[in-house]
Amino acid sequence: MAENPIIEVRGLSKHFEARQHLFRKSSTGAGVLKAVDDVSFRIPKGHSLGIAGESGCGKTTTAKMLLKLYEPTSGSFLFNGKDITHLKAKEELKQFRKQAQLMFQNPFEALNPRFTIFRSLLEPLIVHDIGTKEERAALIKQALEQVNLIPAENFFEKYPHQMSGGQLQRVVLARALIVDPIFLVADEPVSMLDVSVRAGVLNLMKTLTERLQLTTVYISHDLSLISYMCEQTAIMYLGKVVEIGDTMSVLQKPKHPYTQALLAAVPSPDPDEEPEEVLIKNHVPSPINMPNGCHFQDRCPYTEAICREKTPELRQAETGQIVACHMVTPFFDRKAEREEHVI
Amino acid sequence: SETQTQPKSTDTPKTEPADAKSREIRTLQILSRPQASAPDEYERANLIAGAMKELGINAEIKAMPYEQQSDIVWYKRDEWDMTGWQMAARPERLDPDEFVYNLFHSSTAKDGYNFIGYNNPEYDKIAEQQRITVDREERKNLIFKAQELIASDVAYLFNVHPKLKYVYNHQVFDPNSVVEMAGMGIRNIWTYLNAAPIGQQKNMILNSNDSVQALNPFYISGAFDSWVTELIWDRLMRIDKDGLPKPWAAESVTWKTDTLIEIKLRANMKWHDGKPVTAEDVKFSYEAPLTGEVPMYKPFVEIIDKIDIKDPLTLEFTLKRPWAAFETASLSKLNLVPKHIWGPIIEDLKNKPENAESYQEKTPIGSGPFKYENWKFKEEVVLSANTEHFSPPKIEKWIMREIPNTEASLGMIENGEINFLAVFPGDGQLLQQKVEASPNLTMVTTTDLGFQFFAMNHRRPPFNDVAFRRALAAAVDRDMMAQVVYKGFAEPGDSVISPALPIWKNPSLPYPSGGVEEAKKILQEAGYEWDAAGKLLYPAGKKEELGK
Amino acid sequence: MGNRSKFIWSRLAQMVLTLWIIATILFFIFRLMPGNPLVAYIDPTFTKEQQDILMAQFGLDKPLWMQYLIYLANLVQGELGDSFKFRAPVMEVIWGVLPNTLYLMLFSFVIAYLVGILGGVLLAWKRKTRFETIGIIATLFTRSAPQMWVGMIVLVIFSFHLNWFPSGGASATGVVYASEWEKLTSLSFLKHLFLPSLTAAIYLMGLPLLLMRSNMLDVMGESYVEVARMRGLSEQRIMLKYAARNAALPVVTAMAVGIGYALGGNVVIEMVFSWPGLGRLLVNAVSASDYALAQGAFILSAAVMVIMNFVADILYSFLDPRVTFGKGR
Amino acid sequence: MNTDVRMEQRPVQVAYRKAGFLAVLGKNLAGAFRFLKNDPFSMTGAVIYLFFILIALFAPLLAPYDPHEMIKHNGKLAFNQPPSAEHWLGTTNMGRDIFSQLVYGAKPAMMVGLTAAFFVVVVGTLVGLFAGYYKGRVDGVLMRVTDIAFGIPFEPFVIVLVAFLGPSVWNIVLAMGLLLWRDTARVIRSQVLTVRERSFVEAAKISGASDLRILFVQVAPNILPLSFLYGSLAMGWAILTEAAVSFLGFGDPAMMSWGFMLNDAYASQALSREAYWWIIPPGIFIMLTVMAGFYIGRGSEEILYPRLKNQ
Amino acid sequence: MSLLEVNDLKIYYKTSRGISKAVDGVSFAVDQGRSLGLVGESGCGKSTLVKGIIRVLAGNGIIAGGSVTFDGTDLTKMAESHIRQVRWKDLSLIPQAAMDSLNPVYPVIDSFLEILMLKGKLSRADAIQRAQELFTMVGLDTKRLRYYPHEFSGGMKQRAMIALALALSPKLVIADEPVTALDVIVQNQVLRVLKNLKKELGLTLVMITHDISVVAETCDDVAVMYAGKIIELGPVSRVLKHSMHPYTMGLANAFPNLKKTESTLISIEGSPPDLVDPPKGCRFAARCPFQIEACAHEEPSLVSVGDRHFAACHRLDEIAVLQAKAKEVDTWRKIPS
Ligand SMILES: Nc1ncnc2c1ncn2[C@@H]1O[C@H](COP(=O)(O)OP(=O)(O)OP(=O)(O)O)[C@@H](O)[C@H]1O
Ligand SMILES: Nc1ncnc2c1ncn2[C@@H]1O[C@H](COP(=O)(O)OP(=O)(O)OP(=O)(O)O)[C@@H](O)[C@H]1O
Ligand SMILES: [Mg+2]
Ligand SMILES: [Mg+2]
Ligand code: NI
Repeated sequence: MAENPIIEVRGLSKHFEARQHLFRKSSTGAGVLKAVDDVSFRIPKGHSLGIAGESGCGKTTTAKMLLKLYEPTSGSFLFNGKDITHLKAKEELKQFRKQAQLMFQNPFEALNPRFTIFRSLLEPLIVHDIGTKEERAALIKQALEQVNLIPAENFFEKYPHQMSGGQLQRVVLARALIVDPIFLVADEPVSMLDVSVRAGVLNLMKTLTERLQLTTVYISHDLSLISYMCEQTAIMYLGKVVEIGDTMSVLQKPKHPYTQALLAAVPSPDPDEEPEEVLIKNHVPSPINMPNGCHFQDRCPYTEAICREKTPELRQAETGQIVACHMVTPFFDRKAEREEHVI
Repeated sequence: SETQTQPKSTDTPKTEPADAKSREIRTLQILSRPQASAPDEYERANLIAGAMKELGINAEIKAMPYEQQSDIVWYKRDEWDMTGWQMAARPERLDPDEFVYNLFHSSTAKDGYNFIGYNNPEYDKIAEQQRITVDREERKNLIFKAQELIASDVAYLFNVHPKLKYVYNHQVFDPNSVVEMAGMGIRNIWTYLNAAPIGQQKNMILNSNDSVQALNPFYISGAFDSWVTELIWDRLMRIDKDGLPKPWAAESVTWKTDTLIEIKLRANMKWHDGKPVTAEDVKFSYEAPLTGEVPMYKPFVEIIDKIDIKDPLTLEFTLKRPWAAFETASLSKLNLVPKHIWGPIIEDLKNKPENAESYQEKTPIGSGPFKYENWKFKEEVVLSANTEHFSPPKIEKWIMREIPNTEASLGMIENGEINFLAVFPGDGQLLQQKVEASPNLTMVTTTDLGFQFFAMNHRRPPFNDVAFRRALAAAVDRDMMAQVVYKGFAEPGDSVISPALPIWKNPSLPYPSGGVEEAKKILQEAGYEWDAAGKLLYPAGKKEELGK
Repeated sequence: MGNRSKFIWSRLAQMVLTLWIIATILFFIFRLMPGNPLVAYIDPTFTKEQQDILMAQFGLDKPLWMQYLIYLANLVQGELGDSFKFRAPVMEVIWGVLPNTLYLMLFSFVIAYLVGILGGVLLAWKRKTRFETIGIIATLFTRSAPQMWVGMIVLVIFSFHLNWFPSGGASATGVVYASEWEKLTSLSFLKHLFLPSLTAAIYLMGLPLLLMRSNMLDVMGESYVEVARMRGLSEQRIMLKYAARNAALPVVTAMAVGIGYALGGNVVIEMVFSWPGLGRLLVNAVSASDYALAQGAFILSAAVMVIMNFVADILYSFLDPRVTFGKGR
Repeated sequence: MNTDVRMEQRPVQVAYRKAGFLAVLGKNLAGAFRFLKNDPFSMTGAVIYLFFILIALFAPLLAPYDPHEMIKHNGKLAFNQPPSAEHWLGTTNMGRDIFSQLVYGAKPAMMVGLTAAFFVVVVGTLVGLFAGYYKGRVDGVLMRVTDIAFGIPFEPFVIVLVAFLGPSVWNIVLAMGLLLWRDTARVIRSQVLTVRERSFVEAAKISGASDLRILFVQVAPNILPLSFLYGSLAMGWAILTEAAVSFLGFGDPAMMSWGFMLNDAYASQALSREAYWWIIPPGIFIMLTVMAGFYIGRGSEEILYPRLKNQ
Repeated sequence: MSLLEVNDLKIYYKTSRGISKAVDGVSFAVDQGRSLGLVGESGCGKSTLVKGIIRVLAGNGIIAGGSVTFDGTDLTKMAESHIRQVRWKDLSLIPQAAMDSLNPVYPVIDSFLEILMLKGKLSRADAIQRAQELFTMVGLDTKRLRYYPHEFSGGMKQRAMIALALALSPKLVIADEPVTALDVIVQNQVLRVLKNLKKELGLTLVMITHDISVVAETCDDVAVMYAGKIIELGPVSRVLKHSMHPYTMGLANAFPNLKKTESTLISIEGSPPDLVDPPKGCRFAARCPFQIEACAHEEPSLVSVGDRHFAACHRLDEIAVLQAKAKEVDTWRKIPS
C-alpha cells in the first residue's frame, strides 16, 4: 500500500441493455444488465491481481474496460496516476495502447489466420513505428526466443493453423510483450490449453512478468491457478467484487460465503481427500434487473432480512482482506473507509 | 461473299476542292427503333445507311425506344436528321385526306404532324382544295397532283407498303364467306359479319399482340380497342370493302348541297339494352365531342355547324364549309352512343377534372352487330352476335385473345387454339410455309393501306436541298428492301397512297430511282463534289453549319 | 413502451421511410426520363390544343414540385393516379392482373419449394455419392438457364408438339368464372397455369435446394443431430425432425423474401406464356411511357418486397426461438 | 436472378472453426491456384471462364465473318440457311453468320459479367465492411440505404433504367451496380460483425492500430473469399439479366450479345422454323458462363464452410 | 463378467492426409456398478473411443478391428437396426458438446417425450410424469421442462442431458466431458448428481475428462490415454498416487493444487505425435524424460503392475527411481529433442 499504484479503479461499472425474443417470454425479461457494478481496486507497480468468479460475473468486461475496449458506464480508471477513463486524444491513447497489453483466452482466435507469425508480430511494430526493417526482424526474433520458441526463424513463416495451442499462446504472449508494456491483462490465458502444456505457459508468464516488472491482472475461474499466479485475489459475483485481499488470506481464510462455497467446490487431485460439502443453492439468478440488497441473497445459506434490503459495503475483515457481507459484520471492528477498500 | 455495307470504290475526281474541309457533310444520324422491337425498321435503316455510304455520306444509326424517338421527332423539330416512321392502316385512312393534308400542309409544320417541316405553297393549295372538293373525279385529279409533288420533292424517303398477312382456318369458316377489303385485308368487320361457320366451332377466335386498353366509344386508343368498338357501336356509314363509305345505320345519306347532308336512319334499330335508337341519340353522339368532354373526336365534328332533327328518323347536318372527307372521316368514324346512358355521364363529368375518355362502362351498350359479353384484362375480349341487328353476324361469338408471343400465336393457329390469325408481325415466308404444310389453313395477303418510310428533316441541311433528297431516294433500293427485309411480303412504295387503292393512287409518279449511279448523277448536277477519300461535299459556296 | 413493440414500431417506421424514398426516386426517374409521356398517344389528327388538353388532364402542365406533392398526397391516400394508356385508375388496372400474378407466383413457389426442399434433403442425405454430384450439377443447370429460353423450349415441347397444355393465356377461350375460387379450382385454369409455373419453378427451385442442402450439411454436423443418432432414433426421423426442420428455417425466410421479389412479376415468363400479369403490365407501361401505371406497379412491388423483408425477419425470429431482437440485426 | 438472399442467415461463423482453410485462399495467385487445383468444381468453373475469355479476346480471329455482315452468295442474300461447312451454325433470317455471332457474343458477356461483378463486389464489400465494422450510426445509415436497395424490385428497375438511359449493356451494368451490391453488403456485414468480435481484431486494437488499418489490414482479407463468391454469382446475374433485358426489347443492338442473339432468333421465329442451331447455342453458352460462376462459388463455399468438406 | 469389455479396439479416420489412427488397440473392461474415468490430452482419442463403442462415428471413421462386448454381445458385429435398439435404452452417451445437444427449436420436454414415447413406449401422460421425475432427480425445476434449450444455463443443460440419458434406465452411461466449461460450483453439483445416481441406482458410468481432479473425486477406476492408446489403467488412488507411467507422473505435476501452494507446476514439453504417422516405438518417447533406446523401437505393452493396475512402459522395473526423479523440475526441463 506504500507503493504508488499503477492501476487504480474507482467505482467502475458497465451496464448493457438486455435483449429479448420477439415472441416468446424469456426467463429473463427486458432490462439493464449490470455486467460490472461499482468495482474498485488498486494495483501497485509490479504486483499482480487475480480476478476469479463464476462464468458471467463480469471478469472479461472488467478486463476490457481496463484496456479501453469498452467505455465504462460510470466510474473512473487511473493509469499511472492519470485519469484516462475518457481519454480520446489519439496520441495519448496510442501511448496507453503501447503500455497496456492483453493476453487472450483463446490463442486460436487471437491471431489473424491469414497472417504468418512474423506478420502478426510485425503489426504492432508498424503501428507504433518502432525500429527499421532490420531492427524489427531482430525484435521479433528476440521476442519469440523470449517465450522459448527456438529457433525463432522456424516460426516466422508459419501460419497459426500450423502450430499447436501451446505454441500459439506463446506467440500471443510474445506479441503482447514486443512493445514493452508495463501493464498486462491476461484473460483466461490457458483455459483453452491442455493440462500438460498449461503449466509451461503459466511458468513462462510468471517468470517473464517478474523479470520485466510488469503489473498484471490475471483472470480465471480456476482458483488454483490464481493461487499459483497472483499475490492478490479478487472474487467477483454478479458484477460485484465480494472479497478482495492477499491471495493467502482470501483463499486460505475466506470470509464471504460465496468464496467459501467456491473453495469447497474445487475438486482436489488427491483421490483420498474427502470432498467438502458445498452449502449454497443451485440457482444462479439472472444478472438482469437485480433485486435490491446483496446479489448473493438467493443462494446464501446465511441470508437474513438485511441482506434483502441493503447492499452490503466492503469492510475489512480481521484476516486482512476486504469483504462485502452483512453477516460478517460482527467480526469487523470498524467500517473500512472507502479509500482503503483497495489494497 | 460481298458485304452490304462496304463502300464501292467511287469514280470520284482525283483532285479535291480547296475548301473541302469546310464543305464536308457531317455524319448524319438516323433514328430507329431498336432491332428487338422493330427489326424491319432497324434493318431498313441499315440498308439506307449502306446506300448513303456508297454515296460518300457518313450515317450513324441511333436505336432508341419509340417514345424517345417520337419525343425528339415531335418536340425537338430541328434537332434530328432522319428517322424511321410508319403510317398504319385504319379504315378512315382509306380516304386520302388525312395523309394528304395533315402530313404535309405547312400549317401542321409547327406542332402538327408535318414534323418534317415540308413547306410548298403550291402543295398547300392543292391540299386545301381537295378537302372541299366533293366531286370525286375532280378530287382524284387533285390527289394525283399532290402525290406528284410529294414524289418529285421527295418529301419522304418512301420504303414499302408491307403486305398484310392473315390466316384463317378454312375448316371452321367457309372460304367464300371471308371478305377481303382493299388496303385492309380480310381482318375487317365484313369478314366478322359474313364469315360462315361450317363445323362445330361457331366462334371466331383471333389474336392480338397488345392489350385492349378501354372499351369506350369516345376514346380513340390502341388499334385493338378500335377493332372491338367498331363492332359494339354502329356508325352512320361504314367503309365498304372497296374503300368507299356506304350507309350503314343511316338508310340513306343525301348531299343536299356541298354543306347540307340529310341522314335517314334505319327503322327499328335497338340499343343492346333494348331501347330504340333515335335521331336524338345520333344528334347527341355528334354534339357530345363539342362539350370538351370528348376531346379526341372534336376534330371530326368541328366542321359541323348544326344538326337538325327533322323527324324521329331524319336529321340534317349543316357544315361550316364543304369537306370532302366528311363521309369517311366523320360519318364513318363517330360511334353512335345511347343518349340515355352517356347523357348523364357527360353532365356529371363537366364538374370533374376527368373527361369521357376515362369512363369505362361496366357493360358497354351500343347498337352494333356484336354485344359486349366479357373482357378479361390482358387476356381476352368476348363479344356475342347481336341477332336482332339489321345485319346479324353468322358466327356466335367473336373472341380476341391477347398473345404477345408471336411464336405462340403461330403455334396456336396451327393447333386450332385460335382460328383467325389477325396479327403476325413475324416472318411472312415462314408463315406461308406453315400454312402450306397445314391442311386447315388459308393465308390471304393484301398490300397495306399504311406505309413504312424514313422521314428527313427538311429544316436541316443537306435535307433542305431537293436534289440531295432526290439523290437519296434514287440510291435506296426499295425492291431490295421488300425482298430482304420483308422476304417479298411488301411492295415498294413511292407515295402516301397505297397501290391497294387504285381509286386514289397515282400510278406514274416522278419518284426518283435508278440506284447509286443515278444518285451520283443527280448530286453532280446539283454541284455536289467528292473529296479524295470519296466523301461527299456540299456544292461550292455551301458550308456545313451544324458541325460534326 | 416495451422493447418488443418499440422494435416493431421502429421497423414499421423504417419501412414507411424506405417506401417514401423509393417513391421519390421513382417519381424523379420517371419525370426525368427523356420523352414526353403523352407522345405515344398523339395521333396525326391532333392539334396543339388537343395535346395541351391531354397534358392538363394528367396534371403534367403543373410545375414539377407541385406534381411531386400531389403525387405524395395521393400516395398517402393509396391513390396511384390514372393510367395514361388505359385512362383508368392505376389501382383498378393493377387489380385486373394482380390475382393472376399471385396465382402464378404462389403456384410456382409451391412447386419450387416443395421440390427444392425435398431435393435438398435428398442431396444432403446422399452426400458424397454420384447422385449428389449429378443432382447439384443439374440444379446449377436449371439455375443458369435463361428463363425465356427454358420457357420457349417448354412451350414447344409440351404445347406445340405434345399438345398437353395450352400455349398461352390464363384461361380457356371464352370461359367466364363466377368467382376467383371457381377459377382457381377449374381444370382449365390449372392447365394454363402449369407451364408458366413450371418454367418459373425450374429456376426458383435452385435456391431452396442448394440452400437446404448446405444448411442440412451444417445442421447434420451439429451435435444435437449426432446425439439424436446416439439416442437410436431412426435415420428418417433424424433427417426430418432434426436436420430438415432446423435447416428449413433460413429456407422459409428466403421464400418470404423470394415472394417479395417475385411479385414484381416474372416479366419474361409472362411474356413467353402470354400470362396476364403484373410484370408484363409493367413492361408495357414502361415502354409506353405510362408513368402513372409504371410507377404504381413499381411502388406496389416495392411495397410487397419491403413488407416481405419485414415478414421474413419476423418469421425468422418466430420460427427460431434462439433469435433475439434489438438494435441492428 | 437476385434471389440468393439471406445467405447471411447461414452460420458463416463456421468458417472460422478451421480458419486454416481461409489462409489457403490467400491473396496471392499461388494460393488461389492451389485452391482451384484442390476443387474440381472450381477448377471447372475457372476453365470455363478461361475458355470464354480466350474466345472473347480472339473473336476476330476465330469468327469467319463480321457478325453484323449480311452475307450474299452470288448476289443473293444467304438467309435462313441450315448449318453447312461454310456456315457452321447456319445463317440468320437476315443472312448473318450465326457462328460468328456466337463467337463475338463472348466479349460482351465477359465484359458485362466482369464489370458488373466488379461493381457489385466493390460497392457491396465496402458498404458491408464499413457498416459491419463501425456499427452504430454508420451502420444505421448504410443499412437503411441497403434496406432501400432491397425494397426495389430488380427486374423492373433494370427495365426502367434501361428505358430511361437507352438500350446499352452499360446501363444494365449500371443498374446492377446500383442495386445488386445489397446482397453482398448484407452478407459481408454480418461476416464482418463476427470477424470484428474475434480476438485478433481486438488484439490489433489493443496494439494501437487505427480503425481503418484494422478494417483493411486485419478484417478485409478475412472476408475477401466471400466477396469473391458474390462476385462470381454476380457475373452470372449480369449475363442472365442482359439476356432477359434483350429479350424484352431493351437490348443493345450494337452489341452482339448472346441475349441479343436469343431475342433475334425468337423475334424471327427460329423456333417455329426449327432452327435449333440458332436457338440452342446461345442458350447453352449463357448457361455455361452462369454455371461457371456457381461452380467457382460452390468451390469457395467448401472453403468457407470447411465442415462440409470433412463430412 | 464385466458389463462392458473393449478388446483391442482400433478406430481409424480416413483423412485427406491418410489414415489417422485415432484409437489404436485399446482394451479395458468396466464392471457393473463401477465408474471408470478416461483421462488424456485433447485429441488423444477419448471421444472417438466412446463413439466407436456405440458406433456413431463421423462418416469417415471406421472400426478397423477389435471387439466391444456389451452385456454379452459384440456391438461391432451387430446390425445397424439392432444397435439402434441398444442405444440409449441399454447404453446412453452424453456427448462432449452437451451444451448443444438439445434440438434448439423444440422445448426441452419434446426431447424427453420423443425418447420416452418412441423408445420407451410410454403413454404421453406417463412420459410427462417420468420426465418430471427425471428432472427432479437431477435437481432441476420441473417447470423448466417447457423451456427452450437456449434458456437453460450450461449447468442446467448438462443436467438435463444427464436426465435424458437416464430416461430409459440404461445399464451404462458414458459421459463425454460432462463438466468441462462449467463453473466450479455448477461442476460440483453435476458431479454430485452423477455420484448420487451411481450410489442410488447402481449406475455403471464411464466418464471422460482431461481433469484428473474430477476423476479423483468421482471415479473408482481411471484409464489414462495417450495418442490413441491406453498407457495406464487402474483404481484411481493407485494410478494417481503411485503412477507407473511417466506421462501420468507428468500430468500429476502439471496440476495445481489449491491446498499445496508451495509446489511449482511442471509442464510436459512438446506435443503429442501425429496420429496419421505415429512413431514406431512408445508414443510418449519423444516427450519422455526417461526415454531409453528401446523406447524408440519397441512398443511397450500394457502389463499388470499390481492390484488391477496396468501400465505400458519399458522401465517399469526401475519405477521407484523414476517416481522420485519425476518430482524434480529439472527432470522435465531436459527433454531429449
Ligand atoms: N457486449 C455485451 N452486450 C451485452 N451483454 C454483455 C456483453 N458482454 C458481456 N455481456 C454480459 O455481461 C455479463 C458479464 O460478462 P463477462 O464476459 O464479463 O463475464 P465473464 O466473467 O468474463 O464470464 P466467462 O467466465 O464466461 O468468460 C454476462 O452476463 C454477459 O452476458
Ligand atoms: N471426423 C474426423 N476425421 C478425421 N479425424 C478426426 C475426426 N474426428 C476426430 N479426429 C481426430 O482424431 C483424433 C482423436 O479425436 P477425439 O475427438 O477422439 O479426441 P478427444 O480425446 O476426444 O479430444 P478432446 O479432449 O479435444 O475432446 C484427433 O487427432 C482428431 O483430430
Ligand atoms: Mg470471460
Ligand atoms: Mg473429445
Ligand atoms: Ni460466301
